[in-house]
Amino acid sequence: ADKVTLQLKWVTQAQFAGYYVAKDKGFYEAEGLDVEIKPGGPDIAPEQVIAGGGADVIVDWMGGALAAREKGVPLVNIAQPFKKAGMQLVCPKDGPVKTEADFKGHTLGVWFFGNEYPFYAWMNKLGLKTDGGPDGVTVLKQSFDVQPLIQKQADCISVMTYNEYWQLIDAGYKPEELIVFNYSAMGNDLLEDGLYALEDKLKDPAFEDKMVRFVRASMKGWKYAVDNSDEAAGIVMDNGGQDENHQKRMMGEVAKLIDNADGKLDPATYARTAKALLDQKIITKEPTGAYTTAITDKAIK
Amino acid sequence: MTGQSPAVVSASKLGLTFQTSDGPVQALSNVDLTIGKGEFVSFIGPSGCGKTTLLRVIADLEKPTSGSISVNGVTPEQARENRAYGYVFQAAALYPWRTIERNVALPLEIMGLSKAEQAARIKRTLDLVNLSGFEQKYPWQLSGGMQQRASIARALAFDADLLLMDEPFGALDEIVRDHLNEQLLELWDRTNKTICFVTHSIPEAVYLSTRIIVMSPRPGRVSDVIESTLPKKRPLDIRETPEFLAIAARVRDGLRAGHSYED
Amino acid sequence: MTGQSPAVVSASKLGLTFQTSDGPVQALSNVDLTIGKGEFVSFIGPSGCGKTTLLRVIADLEKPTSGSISVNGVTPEQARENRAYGYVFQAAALYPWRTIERNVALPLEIMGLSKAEQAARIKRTLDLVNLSGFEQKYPWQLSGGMQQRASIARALAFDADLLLMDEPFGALDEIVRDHLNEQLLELWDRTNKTICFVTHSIPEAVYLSTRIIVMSPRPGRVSDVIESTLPKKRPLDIRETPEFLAIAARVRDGLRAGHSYED
Amino acid sequence: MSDLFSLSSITPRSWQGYAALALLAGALFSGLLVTATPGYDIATVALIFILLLFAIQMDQFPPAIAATCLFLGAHGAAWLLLAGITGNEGTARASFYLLLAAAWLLAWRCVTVLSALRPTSRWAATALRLIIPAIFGAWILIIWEAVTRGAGIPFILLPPPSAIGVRIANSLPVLAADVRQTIFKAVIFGYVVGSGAGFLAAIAADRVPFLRRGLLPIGNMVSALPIIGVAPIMVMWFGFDWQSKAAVVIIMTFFPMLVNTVAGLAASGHMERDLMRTYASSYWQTLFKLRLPAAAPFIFNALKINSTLALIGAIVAEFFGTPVVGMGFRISTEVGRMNIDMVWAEIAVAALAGSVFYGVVALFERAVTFWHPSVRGG
Amino acid sequence: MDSFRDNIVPVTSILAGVVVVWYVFAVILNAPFQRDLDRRAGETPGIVEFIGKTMAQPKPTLPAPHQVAVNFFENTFLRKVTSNRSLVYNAWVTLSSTLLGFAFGTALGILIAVGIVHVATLDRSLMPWIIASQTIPILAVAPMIIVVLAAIGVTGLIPKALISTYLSFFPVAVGMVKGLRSPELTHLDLMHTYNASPSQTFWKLRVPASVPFLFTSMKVAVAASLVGAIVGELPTGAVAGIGAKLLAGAYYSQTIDIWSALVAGSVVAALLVMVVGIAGRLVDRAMGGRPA
Ligand SMILES: Nc1ncnc2c1ncn2[C@@H]1O[C@H](COP(=O)(O)OP(=O)(O)OP(=O)(O)O)[C@@H](O)[C@H]1O
Ligand SMILES: Nc1ncnc2c1ncn2[C@@H]1O[C@H](COP(=O)(O)OP(=O)(O)OP(=O)(O)O)[C@@H](O)[C@H]1O
Ligand SMILES: [Mg+2]
Ligand SMILES: [Mg+2]
Repeated sequence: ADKVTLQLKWVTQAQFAGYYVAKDKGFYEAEGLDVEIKPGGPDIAPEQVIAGGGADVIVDWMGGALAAREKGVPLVNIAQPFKKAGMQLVCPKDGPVKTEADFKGHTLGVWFFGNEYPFYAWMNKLGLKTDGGPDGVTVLKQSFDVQPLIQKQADCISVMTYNEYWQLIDAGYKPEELIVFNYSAMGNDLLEDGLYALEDKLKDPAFEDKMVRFVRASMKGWKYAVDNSDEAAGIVMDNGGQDENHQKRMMGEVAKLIDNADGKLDPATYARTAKALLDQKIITKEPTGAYTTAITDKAIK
Repeated sequence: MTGQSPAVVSASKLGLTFQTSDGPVQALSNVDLTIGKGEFVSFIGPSGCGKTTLLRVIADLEKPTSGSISVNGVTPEQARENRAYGYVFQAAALYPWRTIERNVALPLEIMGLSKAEQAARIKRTLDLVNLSGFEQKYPWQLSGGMQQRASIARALAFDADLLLMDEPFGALDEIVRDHLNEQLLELWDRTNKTICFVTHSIPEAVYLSTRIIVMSPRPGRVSDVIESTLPKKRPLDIRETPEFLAIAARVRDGLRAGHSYED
Repeated sequence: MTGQSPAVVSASKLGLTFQTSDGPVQALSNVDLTIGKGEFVSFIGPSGCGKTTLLRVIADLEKPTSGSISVNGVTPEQARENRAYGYVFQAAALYPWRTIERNVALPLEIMGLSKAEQAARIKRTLDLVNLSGFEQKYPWQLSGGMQQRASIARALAFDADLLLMDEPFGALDEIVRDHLNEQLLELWDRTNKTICFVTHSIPEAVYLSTRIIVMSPRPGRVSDVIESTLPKKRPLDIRETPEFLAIAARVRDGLRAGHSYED
Repeated sequence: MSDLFSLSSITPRSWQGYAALALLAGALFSGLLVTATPGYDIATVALIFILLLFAIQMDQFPPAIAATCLFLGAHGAAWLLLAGITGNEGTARASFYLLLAAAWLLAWRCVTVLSALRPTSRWAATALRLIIPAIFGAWILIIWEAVTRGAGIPFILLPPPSAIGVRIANSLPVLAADVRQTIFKAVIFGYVVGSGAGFLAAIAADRVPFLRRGLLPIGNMVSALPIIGVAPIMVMWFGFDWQSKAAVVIIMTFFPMLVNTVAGLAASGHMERDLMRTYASSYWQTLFKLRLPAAAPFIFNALKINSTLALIGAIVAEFFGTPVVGMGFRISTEVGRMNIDMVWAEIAVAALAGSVFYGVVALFERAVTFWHPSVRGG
Repeated sequence: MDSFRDNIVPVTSILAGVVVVWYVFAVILNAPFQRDLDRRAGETPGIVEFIGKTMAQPKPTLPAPHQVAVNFFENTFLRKVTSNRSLVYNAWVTLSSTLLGFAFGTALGILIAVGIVHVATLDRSLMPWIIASQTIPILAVAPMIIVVLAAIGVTGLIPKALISTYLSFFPVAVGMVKGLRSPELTHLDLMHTYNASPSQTFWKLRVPASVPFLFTSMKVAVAASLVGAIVGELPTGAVAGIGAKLLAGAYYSQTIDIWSALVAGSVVAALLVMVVGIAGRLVDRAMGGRPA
């Protein structure tokens, strides 16, 4: 079987259920692939791993991938399983922030490590400065939990619909007590979990074929996971996920982001993402060749 | 206490045994001793017979394992806490991070003397041991004899009524030694201090002491006590008198008796 | 080199100045000296006159700042590398983590002697200094004099042709001292070693030496050289002979001249 | 080439010289740079050879001249090599590395010659103390530059030092703000309080036997509270600004100080302590006049170790919830943005700051423990 | 084991003190959130009930000691030691790379110290760069190191151990440079007169003289290497080990898990430091150390 190494963006959880299901259910094997899934974690940059030769294909967000592309790692989006973005900003209802207009002068929790682009794009749109001055907002680098809100260190924090949001609920907040700014709903979303490979390797037809089979099996995995979300959560647990209930809920939410996708990239969202990055000078020139539909076209026939 | 002349040191049946990994070492055994105020007592005896140990017991640096001892009528510990004595160790024990001057100042600082008083005492005692001009040197910049003199100066600056001196002049040449012997006698005469003095030199012991205690080893014990009949005023040339030589001969005999390989 | 009898130590115009933070200290100045094979040379002089420094220069532990010196016809450094001498320091310098036995073994280990040879030499030299029975003790379990004897044993075990001894018997009583003096003379006579010996005792210097070098301080220099006219075989009572006393008197005069406060 | 220089007339003075000569020969055989690599013409390559041979040959002269020539030869050759690779990244061949290694060996030889110098003037001694580590460091950078550029290592894995240098020059205001936040607030405060607390805890344990038995084992437990476990908790307790980072630094620096002070307090000699007893000196007098001076070498050990630990602690603590300024924040963020040159710029600044910090502590140490054999020379 | 008995009372009483303070802080720190909860739920509990609730939150700001104790107990004793959820298992995973890293680190530290003490070139050129190396924030470069190591085929225990090594060699190097230079000058002179070779002087004098410094440094180093092992677990995939537990706890704000992992780490640390301390005392005794 052909060996493929997949580097995830984060730790083992239902966010990546499709890949684990595809491996567990033998979808990869059926395509003649031997796939190794490497979990990520804080401070693991999948872009570095693939550049260092540690992976064949990575799960990454478009922002990070385009930035890396400009820095000389020619990443190409080969499939986009997540149609929508799961990121949102939430504020407690009894706090000072009720609408976008209230942001000024308040503290907002944001994830960094490449996940900050949508937020900055949004603030850019609202015309708010982010340097902590009185007529802007104070940005707090949030760690991977919801403590800043519970501790009242921030007035609003970032959460993923499928993950931290539920931690807030667990901590005792009721959904009706939270004001939610969802990036997708606002049309501010940038592309999240996609699959990326290196451009020069893709030129090799054998590798391209491998990727076609990989994407096909992965999307099959995703479909299965969406349809059997409890089982998928169980598979994730078997592979090192934590907290079964949480994984089940996450699977449910992730299913909404997949939204019956076939893995094809939506050029409009791509264009918006690229523009937002350009506007913030995360990248300096219009990227070209940063995605290909060739793989998905072949995979989904 | 002996009644009229108060005993400064009084020990009875004193014994001390060190526990070492290869068995106990009996350093002192059955030592009876009374030293009155104003006495100058020399301890002499073969190497390893317990002279240092006895001085350390008086100074409350070792606890006896048997018998009893009192210093100034109280326990050695209380006497130490009253700062009853100054001690000159067999090795100089100067602090390497202090200059000579500041080494001498050490006990004075601890007693909390004023700066002026400290300076005066330092000058006086360093003059006495002929170390003027070396105030600002560090111990490792001095010769062995100079280090020992600095440590004598330190003990003298402390100015306690009881002086415990463990071979203070061992590393000094005859001339300096004679000079310091005279100085010490003069100081003793003037201040009526009580002095316990360990030495290896028989003439020195005889010249200085009112009483000479000869010790012998294994186990360390007092083998002879010789009262000096010499007058209190002693010019250096007293050392040629027959009386002096007679005492010296007696000490030598006592000392020889303690040496196993001399029989 | 002096031609026929090869010079073991030969120094000319030797000088050494220490740089200290409060100015230079001239420890040796203009020292001329030749010591032939088989000589027993004593150095005597007031405390701080540079005796130790001179020995250290011979041993390549200090570098002279002027003049020249050779040991066994080569530089002190080469001589040291040939293990030409054994050194007894003024302080015992025993390693606290080694027992007495293993302290004496140290130079033998370094020379790479066999275990059996080591054991034999250790036994012999510890016997010589009368420390048998203390082989397994650590230095801090010994009295001051015993420590010094251990360090003498260590130097003797090394068995070099040149012995540099810096006040080896300073902390010993008269009886032990006499005993060790005899032993040392006997060893010297038997092995024809060359010995440089620092002492503060005039009788000791006269009793032991073929030549006595009197030094005086500030700056350290040779002020008198006294050839001994005593025969090579010296019973202890030679110290009562007029000849002996005459030499001793001359040494005492030389010594006294070096003491500033004696004038 | 070989008729230009008769190799046989060159007689090296050191094994580095011989090895360098061998490498030059190897470079000749493995094909000259010109034949394989763009960026090098005959003239450049000849110049490189001349420089290296010149350095080997001059080694036999008096140290000062030899060192100068070695310095010029090695660094001139390295400079030419690096200049040639510019614009041709990733094309280096074996001969490139062989020549680089030869130059490096000669630089090593240069350092050896310099180390053996015993300058008489104070000024020259100081200069030497700076030059020797500088050459060593320069070669770390040269080799790094040559390998990253020569082998064409992706920028986001390891950028060459030159790029990092440019980045530093262009980001001074940002770097300054980060240093202010991380070092001048968190590190210094945490270092002082943490070391102080460790010191006081050691004294307390020494003074009160009850505490000694109880506190030390618990002090040991603090030693391993890992930053990643503690940092989020500290953020919870002390907010996300520098105070929580300082708290992490306190925890990290506490233990080394505790352990070293305890060991140091046991280091004074028996006779020295007996002396204090004869003066009936109080606990505190003995402490200040004897035991602390005797403990100073140990305490300075802890201060030195802490000077670097504090920096690591503060930076790593900033990975977990911070305001958007600070060296740790910048590092973790810029990794995410693939601006690895910025990451290394921060690291370089951290290394510089840490070295200065350590150097200051070491200077204090020399001044305070001048009497210790390790300072007096040994 | 007299000393053991002597220690029990002080240790337990100080621990008891810590626990009391901990309870107080738990109530204080958890109170604001509890108040929020109650307010949102429209409840107004009495004081006692309120305090009880602050100590029973599922994700408290500061878990109460008994919450941690229960969690610690369950995860230590009630799980099979081979289970991924067992603290014993996770502690063992961390411990193994700690020990490996500590061994490497000590060896490397001593090696560097020996080099610095003996080779003038190294003394002058290496030390500044070693110091500089220590200021590199390890967590920042660890992922890169691990990527590079993985690329050349080194995975598993070694990368984590290398991070431990990196953190632990420095205290040893600094301490040993000091220790190896600490012999008395007369003791060095003595070796000099024997014309002892550098290696003889090293083994017979410098090493014994450096022992107090060595063991003190090793205590610091073993603690540092434990921290290194825990930190190293993050970028290496963090599947098992105390660091992984901490991280997993942190994702989901499971503060009780975090604290019990912290307690586990601390216990391991205290044990390691104690072992080094005991080793130090044994060596001291074997060297004829004089009782204080
Ligand atoms: N701390 C100790 N542990 C074990 N034995 C000891 C200790 N101190 C001294 N001794 C032993 O006690 C005996 C007496 O020692 P002490 O130091 O009192 O002798 P001393 O009379 O002062 O000899 P010297 O004239 O050589 O200084 C010796 O045999 C010595 O080995
Ligand atoms: N390391 C040093 N630094 C500065 N001065 C020193 C040093 N060593 C010795 N001296 C000085 O050199 C002079 C001679 O010292 P040395 O030790 O040779 O005297 P000595 O003759 O052995 O005296 P003693 O009989 O007291 O041992 C003294 O004045 C001393 O202060
Ligand atoms: Mg004694
Ligand atoms: Mg001397």
